Amino acid sequence: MVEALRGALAEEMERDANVIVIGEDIGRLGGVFRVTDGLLERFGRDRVIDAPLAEGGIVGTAIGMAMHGLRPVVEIQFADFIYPAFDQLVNEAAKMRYRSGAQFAVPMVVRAPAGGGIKGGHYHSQSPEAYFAHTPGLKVYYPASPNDARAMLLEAIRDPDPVIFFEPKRVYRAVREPREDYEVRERARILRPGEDISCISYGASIYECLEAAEAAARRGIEVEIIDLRSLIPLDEETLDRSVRHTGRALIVHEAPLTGGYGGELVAGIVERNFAWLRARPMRVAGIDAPFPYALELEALPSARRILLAIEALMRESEEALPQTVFGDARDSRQGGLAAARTEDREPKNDSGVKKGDEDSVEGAMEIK
Amino acid sequence: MVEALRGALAEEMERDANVIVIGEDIGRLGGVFRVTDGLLERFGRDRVIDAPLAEGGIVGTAIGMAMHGLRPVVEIQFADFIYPAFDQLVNEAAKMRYRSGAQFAVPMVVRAPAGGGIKGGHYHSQSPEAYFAHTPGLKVYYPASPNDARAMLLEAIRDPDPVIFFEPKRVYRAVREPREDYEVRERARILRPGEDISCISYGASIYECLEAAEAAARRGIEVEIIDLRSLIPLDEETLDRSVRHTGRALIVHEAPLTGGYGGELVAGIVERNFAWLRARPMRVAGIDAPFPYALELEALPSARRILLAIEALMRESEEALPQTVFGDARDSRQGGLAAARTEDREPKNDSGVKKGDEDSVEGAMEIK
Amino acid sequence: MGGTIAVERILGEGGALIREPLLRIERRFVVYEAMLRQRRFDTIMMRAQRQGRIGFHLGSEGEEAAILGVAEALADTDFLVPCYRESAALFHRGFPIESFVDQSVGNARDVNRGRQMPVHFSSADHRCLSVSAPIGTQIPHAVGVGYAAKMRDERIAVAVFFGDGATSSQGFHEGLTLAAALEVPVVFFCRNNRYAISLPVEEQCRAETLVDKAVGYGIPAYRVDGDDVLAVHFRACKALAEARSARRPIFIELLTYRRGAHSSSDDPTRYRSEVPPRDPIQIFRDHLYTLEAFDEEAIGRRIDAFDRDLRAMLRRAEAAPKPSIESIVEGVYAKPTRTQLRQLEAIQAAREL
Amino acid sequence: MGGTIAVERILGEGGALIREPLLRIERRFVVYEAMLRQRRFDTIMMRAQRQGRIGFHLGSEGEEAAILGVAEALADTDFLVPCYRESAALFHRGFPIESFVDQSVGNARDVNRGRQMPVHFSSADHRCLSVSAPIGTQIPHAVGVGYAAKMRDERIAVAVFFGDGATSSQGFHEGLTLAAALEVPVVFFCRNNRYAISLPVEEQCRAETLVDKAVGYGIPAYRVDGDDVLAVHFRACKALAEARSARRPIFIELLTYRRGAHSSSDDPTRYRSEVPPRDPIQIFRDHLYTLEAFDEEAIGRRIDAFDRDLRAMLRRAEAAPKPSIESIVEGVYAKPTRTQLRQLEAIQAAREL
Ligand SMILES: Cc1ncc(C[n+]2csc(CCOP(=O)(O)OP(=O)(O)O)c2C)c(N)n1
Ligand SMILES: Cc1ncc(C[n+]2csc(CCOP(=O)(O)OP(=O)(O)O)c2C)c(N)n1
Ligand SMILES: [Mg+2]
Ligand SMILES: [Mg+2]
Repeated sequence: MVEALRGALAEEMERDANVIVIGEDIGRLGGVFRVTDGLLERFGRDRVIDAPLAEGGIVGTAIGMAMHGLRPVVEIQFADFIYPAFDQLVNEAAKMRYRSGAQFAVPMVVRAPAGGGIKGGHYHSQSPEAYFAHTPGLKVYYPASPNDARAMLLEAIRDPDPVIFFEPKRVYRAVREPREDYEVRERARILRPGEDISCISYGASIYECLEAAEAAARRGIEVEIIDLRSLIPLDEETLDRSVRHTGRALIVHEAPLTGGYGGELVAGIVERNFAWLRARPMRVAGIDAPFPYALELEALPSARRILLAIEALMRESEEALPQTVFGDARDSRQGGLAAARTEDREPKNDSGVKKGDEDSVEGAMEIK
Repeated sequence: MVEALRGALAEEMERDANVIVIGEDIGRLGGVFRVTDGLLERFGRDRVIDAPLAEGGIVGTAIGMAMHGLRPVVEIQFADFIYPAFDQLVNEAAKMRYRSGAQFAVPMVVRAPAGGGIKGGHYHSQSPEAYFAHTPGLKVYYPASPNDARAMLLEAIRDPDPVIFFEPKRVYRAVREPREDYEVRERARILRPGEDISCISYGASIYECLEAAEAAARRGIEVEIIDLRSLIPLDEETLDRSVRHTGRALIVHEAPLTGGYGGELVAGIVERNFAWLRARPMRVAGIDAPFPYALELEALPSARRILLAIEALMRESEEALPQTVFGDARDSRQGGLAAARTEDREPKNDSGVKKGDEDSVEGAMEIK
Repeated sequence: MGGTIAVERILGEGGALIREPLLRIERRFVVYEAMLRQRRFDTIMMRAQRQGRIGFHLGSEGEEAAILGVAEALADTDFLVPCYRESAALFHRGFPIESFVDQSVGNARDVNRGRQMPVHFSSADHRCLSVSAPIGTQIPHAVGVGYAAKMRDERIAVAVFFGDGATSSQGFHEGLTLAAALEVPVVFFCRNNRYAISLPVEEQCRAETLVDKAVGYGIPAYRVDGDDVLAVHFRACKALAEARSARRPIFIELLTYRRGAHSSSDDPTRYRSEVPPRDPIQIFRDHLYTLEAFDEEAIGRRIDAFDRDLRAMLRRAEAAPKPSIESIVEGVYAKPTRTQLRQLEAIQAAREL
Repeated sequence: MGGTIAVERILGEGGALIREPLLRIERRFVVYEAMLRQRRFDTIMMRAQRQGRIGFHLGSEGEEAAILGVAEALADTDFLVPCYRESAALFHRGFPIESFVDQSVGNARDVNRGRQMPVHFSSADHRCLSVSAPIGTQIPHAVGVGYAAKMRDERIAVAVFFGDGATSSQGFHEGLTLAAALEVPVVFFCRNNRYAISLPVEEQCRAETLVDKAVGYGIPAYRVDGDDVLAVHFRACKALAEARSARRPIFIELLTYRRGAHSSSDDPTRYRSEVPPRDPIQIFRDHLYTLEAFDEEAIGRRIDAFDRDLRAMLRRAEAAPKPSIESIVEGVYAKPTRTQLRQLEAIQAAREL
């Protein structure tokens, strides 16, 4: 993914002289993850700015740049260090267009490597996307694959609004795929079609979901995997179509459960698709704790935990409603729902889940 | 409410010499809302600190104070100005106990007037509680009444963990009630019992909910109103008991809908009480926009919008499931659920909703 | 140390000039009139606030020289990055006062579409960034605008304003740090009006002067008597010219005094009782009296006319329609989200209830 | 301006003393040995990291004089508020190196219970606050601890460390602002090792020196040759004593050089190639050679023994059990939440799969 991001930056800087990159250690060092490697030599110091250690100043300066014609792409060294820029992002960038009656806009991208799995402990593992998803005026992208990263970064740079662009750092070197150019346009993507459960995720967790789905498939459960890609705006259609088809929703993310974006996803899904649900939606998320070091794999939503949830979801919807003590309730409800959904389930071609279409990349990615 | 808060501060400062207050304009001026009025004269400059304009520094300093035996109570002049302290709150205060293996703790309270309704526009109206509710290690309190504010502030100061304490500024002067001393202990409170809908809210919105409930009652709909009081930790029992009783949940908050704490509440309610739900839970929230000035009353979750949601919730659960095109689904599902819930609904004394007990303050508060 | 930097002055005792100003005589009358107009403006707006006709006002009583001295020195192509107290500077660039009044009322004609509190103005047409309440956040924006101008090879300067209290903020530190590192054509005007709401500057900062702070960033700094409009104009001209040509940041502390309340929400009697220094309008007037062409009466008539005009503007602004309900979700993003559209529907439904 | 503040030195050419140090002769050997031990420690830990035995290390090669000169000056009752590069100071206060090794491995014996990355130490017993990665955040904490000590009438000082890069951070600006306003007994030790990862200090800050920054806060400042352990110790003693008695902040820039990589994740050949200055260990050794009692061989033997000990510690640390699964949710709050307990259950169930 690193190469895909670097390629997108270089391509867009070549195409548009107003694009500049700014961040800590992004010039001479090429970024701690080398995403900006070679850009300094190619585009010079004026457009590749090694900034002082001041995230708020970097983002604040980028806002000013964006207000006068540049297209700044900020690198925050780790998403964990984005908080000194929180005020600038939440109170300034997010509100600029609205508060000025669209006299000013902030076409800025803030890239930040996020997520765990690299033994980074508290401060090199965080997934702060929910903070930004709750901030009207900000867009939040979170690509999971190299080609998505490439396409989405190009789109983010060209977007008239500020985009917080999280990069799953665990995937930086782990995932490679042959380059392909396509548009993402803030649409979710069905990575794997399935009949039984809609598993919705983003970022590195996608790969855990895929692994869990394989295991589930061996047990006869077909999990449809949806990679949101864009959290804000949210592609409700793809979600709703899938959930109405499967009747079961499972949300997976690395960020702590409580108050995470998963809550919003569940709430929205339930609000929009209550009648189609065969079981309570479930969430598998990071633990409600600072990201731990020694036990980081336990803290993360692993394929195992996802698989357990998949099984629970099937079990509950087919055998019993959760926590209920009323036998009649389960039965009649299930009967009712099962009946209700027959119509929807049978004509699979209408379900909107086109198997094998260009949005389905099953197997195309390999985790290294 | 201002007097209740001031009284609690004075009382606790009297009782415990380690309690200090720090913030902008809190000394000579007594705070822009006068919550700290008179404290400087009474407790002196060492314990009532008029701080420079640096929220991050104020909170960071308070963290250090708390780590060496003091009990600092920070005032952030408006919740909208808490973001410069975001890094200190989220990366430092929240993680201190955990990361140090409980060698250090941060018994600190950060008070912040929050919410709209005073014509404050973008920067004197925000409700940022969801950011903190998503931060493991922080507690989030949000009292709605003077006596709750008093009790909860005392408990927050004595708490060993950092507490973000939002005060609904719209209520500061509007609501008065005879002083009563009791314990809150992070429990939700049923402000008004009801059979039909569990309406869950906190902060100033509570009063809109009460107003809507009155109107609904006139139409024969009995809305149970739950004031969360403590968002983190969350009193799941009270919520679940109520939702299982009514089968319908409505969440109301001022913060923008998307990614708000309402999403978490809906997700949790659905996860824990799916079998008991007669209708999709609904949310009435602030608009997904920076808090506007001229149209602030439209942006807020008003009694009218709540009433519409109440009616929709009743209609949908009794007449039709939302967005469904399958007649049989609605019917069989409703039948099933109705059957399921008979047992739960009938013996009202077991429902946990004790009418008229000391937790029910119906009518005790008056809005001025 | 900074404390030894002398305070620059041009206006001496009895209106005599200590050194030759850069402001031509005809323009002195214009600037004086702008100062008077601003004073009248603030008085009327503050009264309108007291009467409940507008929700909030924040004036610049006593700081007109500091603000207008700079405004007069700006070229039209320069950027103005205001704090919140510099409406006079925006008016001086030709922004219609009626537009400010519309903004204060929050009606449909407001360029900000009624979304911001009064006094949170902005005007892209006048190269004036958007006022926001959080203190100090505009300082890095100015740096960014300056950098963009430099990259685009525009020979312009950026003037950013902030208060003494703002020097404690993150935006100040980060803005000055970035400005020095990126070598931008930005002039930092620190209006030291001696108070951050109730906190005297001595308690904000223990350095002898605020220009001491510039030292730590390696940014050249000047102290100017902010109540001496000719001195402010002089130093601002020099600094802006240097910023435009040498493309580097300069820091200027303008020593002044906030004569009024912090804003319409404030009651300064709670925290101060000292006798204010001499009014900058009086100080300038002493000088204008020494000039033959000074026609005080004509100016007075125009100010009275302005007074009437302003009252009419207020009436018109109040009579103007409120912003449309759609404006509540428009423009958060270039394109509204589905959730926003659903919310708009719910709001409309509630309205019709 | 600050640039004119002379750099303090005690060690001259060939180990001669320019002025009388405060460090007694016996203690010089102790400090020297601590410097050598730290160098050995970093070497072994860095190697352990390369071998994959620990996940991360961050050493202090070249900065031992700056760190240990201060550590030696601290009283046991003083607080140490570290950045991340000052493990030597913690060891000097008696913190067992084995405990650091346990922390680096993240085993069940780690006082932090395996929750933080290596090098993120803490020890309440040694009055050493908890290292966190975000730069500069510890600076206001030091101010708060100092204030608490003052309120409790303790005659102690707080020593807070941070790097040159950290002077651009919010914590620096806000910490120094608050320190000056609250008059706290805090000594700010800025280890200017000339780099913030890859960025040379000249590009972080355009002031001539970093002590220039202290001027803006009204905090007295000193520049010391940080490679001269006697000079560091001298100034640290004076400053800490003054902080304890006069209860006011003092700023000290320690001029040094980061000889190694920023951390085990860094490759400095990508961004620098200059010849490093002379090694502070060599500089100090020159002086010790002039002292009769200097028994280099005995020290060498003890360092070799330490080397063996450290390897054994590593082996023991690796053999020790991992933290319990419960530790994953314990201690976030004084009392775990229901959600946390449910999550713990889910994790346990997944483990048993
Ligand atoms: C981040 C932030 N904190 C607090 C406030 C509340 N507040 C508004 S103005 C002000 C004082 C500003 O003082 P100064 O910078 O000297 O400007 P002046 O009003 O004197 O022109 C404060 C504390 C704010 N607007 N933003
Ligand atoms: C807020 C924040 N931004 C970025 C980083 C990444 N980072 C870690 S160390 C460092 C450089 C620190 O330099 P300096 O303060 O000089 O300390 P030194 O490492 O040289 O001792 C950076 C940028 C961080 N840890 N925290
Ligand atoms: Mg001021
Ligand atoms: Mg350094």
